[in-house]
Amino acid sequence: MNFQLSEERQMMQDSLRRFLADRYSAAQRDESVSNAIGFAPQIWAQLADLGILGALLPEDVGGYGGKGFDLSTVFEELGRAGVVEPVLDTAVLCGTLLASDPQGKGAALIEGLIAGNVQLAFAHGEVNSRYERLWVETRASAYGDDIVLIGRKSVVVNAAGADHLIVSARESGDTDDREGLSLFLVDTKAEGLQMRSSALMAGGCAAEIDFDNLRIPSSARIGPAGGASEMIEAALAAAEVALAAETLGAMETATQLTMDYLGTRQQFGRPIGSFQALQHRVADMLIELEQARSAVINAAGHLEEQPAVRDRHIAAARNLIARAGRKIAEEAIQLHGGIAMTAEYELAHFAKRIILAEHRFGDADTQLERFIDLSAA
Amino acid sequence: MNFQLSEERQMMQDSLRRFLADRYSAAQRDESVSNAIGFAPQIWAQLADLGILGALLPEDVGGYGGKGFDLSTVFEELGRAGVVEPVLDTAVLCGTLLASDPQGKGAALIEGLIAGNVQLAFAHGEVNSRYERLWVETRASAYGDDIVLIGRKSVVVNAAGADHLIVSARESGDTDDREGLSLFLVDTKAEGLQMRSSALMAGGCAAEIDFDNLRIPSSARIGPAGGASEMIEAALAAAEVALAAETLGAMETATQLTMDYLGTRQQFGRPIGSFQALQHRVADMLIELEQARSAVINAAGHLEEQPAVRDRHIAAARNLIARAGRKIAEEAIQLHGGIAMTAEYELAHFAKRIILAEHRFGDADTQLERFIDLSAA
Amino acid sequence: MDLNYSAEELAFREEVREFLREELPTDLSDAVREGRSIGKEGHERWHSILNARGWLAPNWPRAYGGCAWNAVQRHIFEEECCRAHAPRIVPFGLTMLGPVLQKFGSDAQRDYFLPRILSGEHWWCQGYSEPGAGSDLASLRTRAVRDGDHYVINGQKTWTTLGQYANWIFCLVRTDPDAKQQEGISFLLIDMDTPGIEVRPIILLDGTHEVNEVWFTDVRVPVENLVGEENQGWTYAKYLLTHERTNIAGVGFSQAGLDAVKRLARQQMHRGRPLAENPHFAARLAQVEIDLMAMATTNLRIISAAAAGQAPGVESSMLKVKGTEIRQEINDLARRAAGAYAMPFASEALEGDNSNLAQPEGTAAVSAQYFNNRKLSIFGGSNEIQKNIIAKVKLGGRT
Amino acid sequence: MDLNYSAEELAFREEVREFLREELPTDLSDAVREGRSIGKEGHERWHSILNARGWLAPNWPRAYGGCAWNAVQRHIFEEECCRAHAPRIVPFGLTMLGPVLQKFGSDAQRDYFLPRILSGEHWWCQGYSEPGAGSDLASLRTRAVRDGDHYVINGQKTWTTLGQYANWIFCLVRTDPDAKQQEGISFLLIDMDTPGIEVRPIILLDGTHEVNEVWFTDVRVPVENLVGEENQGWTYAKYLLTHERTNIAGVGFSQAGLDAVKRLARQQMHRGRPLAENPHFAARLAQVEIDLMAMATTNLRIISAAAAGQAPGVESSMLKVKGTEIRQEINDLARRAAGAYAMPFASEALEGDNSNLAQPEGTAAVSAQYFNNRKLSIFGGSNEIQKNIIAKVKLGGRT
Repeated sequence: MNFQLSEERQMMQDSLRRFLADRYSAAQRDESVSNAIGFAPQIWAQLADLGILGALLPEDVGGYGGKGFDLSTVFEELGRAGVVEPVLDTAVLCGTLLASDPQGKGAALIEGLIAGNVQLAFAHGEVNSRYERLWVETRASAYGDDIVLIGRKSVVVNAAGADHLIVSARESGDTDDREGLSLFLVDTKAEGLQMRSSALMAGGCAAEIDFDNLRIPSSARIGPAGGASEMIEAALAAAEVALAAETLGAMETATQLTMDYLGTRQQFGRPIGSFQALQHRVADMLIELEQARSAVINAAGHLEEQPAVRDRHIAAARNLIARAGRKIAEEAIQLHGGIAMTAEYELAHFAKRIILAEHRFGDADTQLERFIDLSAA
Repeated sequence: MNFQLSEERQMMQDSLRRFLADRYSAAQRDESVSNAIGFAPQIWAQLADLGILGALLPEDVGGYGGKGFDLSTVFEELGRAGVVEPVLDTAVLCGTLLASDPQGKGAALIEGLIAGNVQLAFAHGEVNSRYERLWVETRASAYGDDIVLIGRKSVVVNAAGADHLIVSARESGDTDDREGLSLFLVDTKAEGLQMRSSALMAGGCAAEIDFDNLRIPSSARIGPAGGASEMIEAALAAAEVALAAETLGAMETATQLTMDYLGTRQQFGRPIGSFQALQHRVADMLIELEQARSAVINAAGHLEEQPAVRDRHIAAARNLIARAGRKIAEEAIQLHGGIAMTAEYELAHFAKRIILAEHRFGDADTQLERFIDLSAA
Repeated sequence: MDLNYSAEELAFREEVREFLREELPTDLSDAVREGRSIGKEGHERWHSILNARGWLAPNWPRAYGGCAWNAVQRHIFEEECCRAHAPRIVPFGLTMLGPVLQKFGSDAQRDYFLPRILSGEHWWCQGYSEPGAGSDLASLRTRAVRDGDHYVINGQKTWTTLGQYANWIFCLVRTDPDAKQQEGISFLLIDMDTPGIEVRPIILLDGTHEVNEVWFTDVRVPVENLVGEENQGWTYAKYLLTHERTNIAGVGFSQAGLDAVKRLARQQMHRGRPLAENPHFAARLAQVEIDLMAMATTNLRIISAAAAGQAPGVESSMLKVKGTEIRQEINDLARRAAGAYAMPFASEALEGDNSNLAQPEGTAAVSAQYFNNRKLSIFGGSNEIQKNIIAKVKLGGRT
Repeated sequence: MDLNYSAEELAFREEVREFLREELPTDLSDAVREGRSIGKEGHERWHSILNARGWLAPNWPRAYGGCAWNAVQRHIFEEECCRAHAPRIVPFGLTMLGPVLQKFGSDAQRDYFLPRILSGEHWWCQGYSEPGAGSDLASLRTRAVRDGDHYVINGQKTWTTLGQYANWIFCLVRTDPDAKQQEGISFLLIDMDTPGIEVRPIILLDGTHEVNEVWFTDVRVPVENLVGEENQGWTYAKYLLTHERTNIAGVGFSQAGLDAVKRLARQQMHRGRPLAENPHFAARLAQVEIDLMAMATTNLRIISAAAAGQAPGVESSMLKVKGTEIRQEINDLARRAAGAYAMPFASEALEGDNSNLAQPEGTAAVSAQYFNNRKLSIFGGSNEIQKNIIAKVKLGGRT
């Protein structure tokens, strides 16, 4: 039993934290957010230079990490600094999908990804899928040697800035079957692809994407035909560990901002942090924060286990963080008072990151249902 | 719209409150609790003399009340004083069942009941019924002109002190059918009836009762053969309004004891009620208390409505009071500290009344499910 | 005890419903239902429709052009307006300043200002809060120094709601800097066209522009714009805050919000069934509905007592706390119901045009409303202040 | 980072499991699992079994007959004992007094008392709390006045757990009435057979007799029973309280409690299906299990740091709060699971014989345990005190 970071991860954490403290000011974040693609290309290049993208991928595809604790170490720091750049989408979600292709088709893309030259988005969720992982109505039909995609993908994060999409589509089976799902690499500028992009509340962009008889060669398929379910689940598991850690980081900052504010803000002639009712609420926030930290450790530490064990711990962590996150975000706002309601004050950004994280891959209730199902199995 | 008690109910409330303040001391309650039948006969006689039992029954059977607000007025006072006498079982549950017999078979019993000379218990719940209202496995089979009862009833409150039981049993149909249920009046000393009585945690007694081929004449049937479901539901509805009001009364006392204690108990050199963290928790208790009061008003005010409307408001009230009651009982104990853990201090009794009320007729979750079902209908 | 409305009350409700059916413009009710801003024009249009009917000032005496409705009637009116998705009445002139002028203003002030509030010629805003004095109003620092027959004002107000639309502002200013906290404060009426006033927007965390800072630099205000007596402003401010507390429970808003969540939960699909059928979501929804049913009755109890002449006590603090908790919980359910569609920041949807949005109906504004309504437990006397009040009143003699 | 036990730790766990399989009497584990008291005899029997193996004092140095286990080993031992439903080790002599004597006692005290704690000849109880000094220990008033080579004690202690079984008591007494609160307190060892001591039972709200009042009237205690220096008792008391805090999270108790609730929920039927399948009950159960999984890791993190030599800081206060919340929530679920069978007060079931009870297995003690364990957040430094500590440490520099 050992809860120390390895020396390599400790170094990575230190250098990333230093970089973000130096370069990722509130002004830089505003610039990233206001960009039409939802992030700042120069920050992306610097993250790549720092080796952060490579650290999220395994050695056999040219990375130098990719384990649960690599993800949690990097994303906790990204969350602490409120980074909006699409590391989760390009490097974790799509990087993991490409890296798990047994034919290694994505090798060139991964190389570009690690170097910071490629942006990707996973076009998977749909209007009726809600948070179900394998609920796919988009169809992929063979047409000679080609494949034709018909369907609509919803809230595809980072689509506007992406060079390619990885699209899930069904080659056979019913809407929620495990079998029949495939993945396809699609150029975002392809004909037959219609994209309506929108900024996200917590930074970044997402798009609604319609595939209107989009035609691609069958060589665009990644992974086995009709057998992509396990790849998808593994990539989502990695993304959930990353997101949980990112949210933990944002919760740390929200709590820290609150403690700082309570120490400086005067009311009725004394710092408001001297009021016992507020002190006890800060104590509760700190307790929840420790719970969230342990939940992330549990999830990261089980990422390499077999799927049922892995997903049970991830569901547990995400459920806990959804609850603890809501509590911390709402209490941070309330304990600040009016200033927390302004866009200008940094807390607003962290509160949005925390709350809206619950809307990716499954909210508290969905995660609880998963946990119950996986515990019974 | 009018939230004033009528003059008659106001007088009844005043006289009952005065009586209980004078006669129902903690010592009297201890005496009631330690009696083998779970109550004190002389208190029962005095409640009857005061007209409290008659106030719970309608005029057409010799009472002078029986409406929702009669029940809520009486039971709020009983709850405030922590009364353990089985008014709910004898007068409300069994009284309502007898009063709703279209043939008026129970007239003599009701007369005795109002006069304070009869004790009754409703033998209805079973090992597997949990809180389902019509889940009855006990069978009633015709045997010539007689009826034979076979089965077991669970946690029959007031059985040890009762002269008669009203027993629900199935003459036909499956375990949870609406049709096929009948009610029978059974002498507690009848042959073939085995009773194991136990004290209840919050005062009073209950028994496990086995019917081993107990033989009764078919004239013992109350209400229509196989058609007692609506009578049962109506009696349970009245009992739930009474129990909700009783719990409200106990919550009032628990809150009042807590406020008194916070004002007198000194720690760190000042009354503990001057600590802001505790003040805010008292404020929350008071807010929940007002919510509970309104919930009781809603339930009582809809008791005479059609069953679906009636039961929806009752489920709402009981769910809210289960939640608010738990909060108030636990906070009252916590804010008191050690003294609340002792049997000697009065709060213990009120906390037990509040918490264990949730275990009659349906806990918070069961009531919520009922509310959802009735809202969808 | 009777939970039902009387025949007169039912008749009144029918009258209100008919009015709303006939007179409420659908573009306004659509915008309100979808959580979009209706802008200055929308507010003014709705005010003038109400004014034409004589219903713009439910709580004013008839002598000043009000309805003189009792508490139950006002409740019915508010409930029906919420149910019909009518815009709320902008409260600063009508609910806040009006009663203060009626009770403490001079005849000249009443004659001049009250009709202009009704006509819409004056759009009032509120100059109470200051930076550094949030819930602690008495510590305000904006100075007013007498200079001949003017006061000269210097200082800064903040959280001034809809100040960008206003042409008048009522302010609490410090006229005696040596007096103790609540003393030495005066209540002034200030024309916002006076030189030296600057309004700066505060953008809220959901991107909206609702509130402002108002800066005063050597602003000269005629002494006849003083309400009541100099240094007695705190008395008038407290009176105003009491009146602000009508409809503090927000039952109508919560009811409308709950209906919207239910609609959304019936549309959103989860594992091929409507989300409304998911037991966990259904449980959350049922629980808040149960809480709201009880609070609605608490609200009616207090209204009924008020209509019978009783002054509301600490109960209004209880309603503020529970009412905001319920509204915020409903906002939380709305964002949950929207699933991934809670993520996009469809700011254009808040301002009117959502034709190019691909989001399912009813999902565009859920996150913005969730974040925006965190203010409910902060502004208007934070919930912590309300709990202080409750504890002080209830434990008061003892601690 | 590695969440798994090392090979050595796994081997140790196996050794503990084997010991428990072979040596733990089933009548004792049955009683613990069913929430029944095992009485004085049961405790003494289990202590002597542990002592025979040399495992009665996990935290004592070997020199005094302890195991000198590190924090991880102690955790494994406690976890396995809970899982096997072993009785808890009565802590007063072993966990509390022992370390104080080892650090601050005289050689004579160590030689005399420590072996008798292990052998069971002395059953210790604790004289800390007083009426009027609950969480505010420093305000205690029991007086010890020097008279020749004795102290004469007058006063009253309360909440003395299992004092009815004890023959020795360690007490905090005031030796200098003029000193400030925490000063002027001394730490005395008192033979309970001394004339003038009276033990009065306190019956708890669940009907059990766990705690007592201890009254002192002119009780003469030899001065050699003073631990350390006069008026320095507060230092030793604080040291003791730190040691009391091992296993503060109660992970093992919670785990055993959760398993019991699951068993019960599989047995209890609801609408013809096991209660465990009801989505609302399943959700409550899953939520507390998730909380417990996280807290178990927090606990291991702190234990791991302690094994590496770091002193636990404010984290133990956090574990106290969260740990008691989780245990109480599990007790609440147990009473819910029992349905109407939570109502009977089967007091005989708590003391041993439940043969004439008609209740389903596992339901007899649920209410008593629910009420009894409300103490967890009150005793041992109330959760409010813990939150004060957390805020003081974390906000300390700022407020």
